[in-house]
Amino acid sequence: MKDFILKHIAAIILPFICIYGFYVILHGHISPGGSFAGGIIVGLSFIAFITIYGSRKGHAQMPDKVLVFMESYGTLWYGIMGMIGIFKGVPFLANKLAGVNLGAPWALSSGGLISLIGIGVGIRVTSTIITLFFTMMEDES
Amino acid sequence: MKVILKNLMVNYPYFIAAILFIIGALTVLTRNNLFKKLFGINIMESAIFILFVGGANIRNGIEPILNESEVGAVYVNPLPSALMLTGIVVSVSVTAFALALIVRLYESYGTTNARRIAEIRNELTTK
Amino acid sequence: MNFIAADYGTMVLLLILVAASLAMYFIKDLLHAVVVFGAYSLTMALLWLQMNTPDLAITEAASGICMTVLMMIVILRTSRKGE
Amino acid sequence: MNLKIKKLFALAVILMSVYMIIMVVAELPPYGEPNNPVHNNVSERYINDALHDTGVPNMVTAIVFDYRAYDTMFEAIVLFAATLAVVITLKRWKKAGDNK
Repeated sequence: MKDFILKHIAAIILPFICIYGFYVILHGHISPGGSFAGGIIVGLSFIAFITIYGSRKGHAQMPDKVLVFMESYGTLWYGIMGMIGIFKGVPFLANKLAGVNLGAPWALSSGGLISLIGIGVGIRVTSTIITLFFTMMEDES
Repeated sequence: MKVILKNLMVNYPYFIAAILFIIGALTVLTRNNLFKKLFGINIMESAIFILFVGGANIRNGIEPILNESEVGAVYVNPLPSALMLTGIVVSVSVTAFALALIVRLYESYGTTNARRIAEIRNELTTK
Repeated sequence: MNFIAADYGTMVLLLILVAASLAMYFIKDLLHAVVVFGAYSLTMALLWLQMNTPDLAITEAASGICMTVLMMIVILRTSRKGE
Repeated sequence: MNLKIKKLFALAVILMSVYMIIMVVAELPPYGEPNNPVHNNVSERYINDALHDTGVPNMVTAIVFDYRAYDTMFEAIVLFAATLAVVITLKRWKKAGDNK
């Protein structure tokens, strides 16, 4: 696409959409939102970049190796966080029972494992969305 | 009869959810295009979501986020909302996979009409 | 029946949902039907906000309005044939 | 002709299920009342103890990531499997010796 206005407006507005997505992921435990919605918003900002600037520049920004890494290790991260409970001798995915410091409520770092798991799930949802669109738009051309 | 009508008026979200489910089922059964069938499946899913979340709601209640400035407020039930969050994500992945299958079907048969695809398959198998 | 003001808002949103789903049943052009599906999802997100579940509202707004509609338009461009 | 009979049959099935569903909906407890059977001790436990148990004020996040975290883990695996299926179905794999 060779639209001058679209490209320059997108260059201004897309970083803010991306940062809003990270805000929704990080504040998922003290305000409405959550890692699924935030991950989809971050992924959609990348998809807007791909549709405006073309698929080749999008691949240069997000190579397939990075996507595969994010996808698989984001899923594994959930299991690793759950294993903390096993090492402490309490059930799988235990949070307060495992002796994790919960922190002060209404603070950004509160919740123990919950905020850590949320970041991992947000990253893998982002990579899922981008992978789906790359495959679908590759097929078209 | 009058009692039933009054109950339907009181339970209006459940009633509309039932109507949406029926419209979705009708779309899946009587429309031949595969995209239309996909729309029907999505409508049926959202009807189920409305049924669950409507059951959790309380008149004059507030959303399930702990708020210390509101003393004595009634929180709505948070459990169906958490279950339906899972449902929305599953519905997105089902839609993505169905679209991928539609692309492959279009490539091999040249149409997205389910009836036409069945005719072509019949011709191929009877020969 | 002791309805309050929020109930009437919910009723209007539910009627819009029924109208949008009927429109999706009757419209012949598939691209128009996809646009109506986006309107359906937007009404759905407003309905979750009306029913006191903001978590579902933000997830539905992200997945239903943007994600599903974009995927369907990308796929429709490869197989652009009406009914 | 055959098509019309099939459509009429579908309409008959739909009308019967409309009758059944409306009869069930009329029997459900009234919408929006605070003492319905759904608001039992389970939801009370979540509302009262969520901050003490998990340190998170948002109860939906507390349920999704702490009380029912096992459920969410397999949901993430469902999303992973869906991506895998779409990539396998849609990607054009290069045949061996195709580019040489």
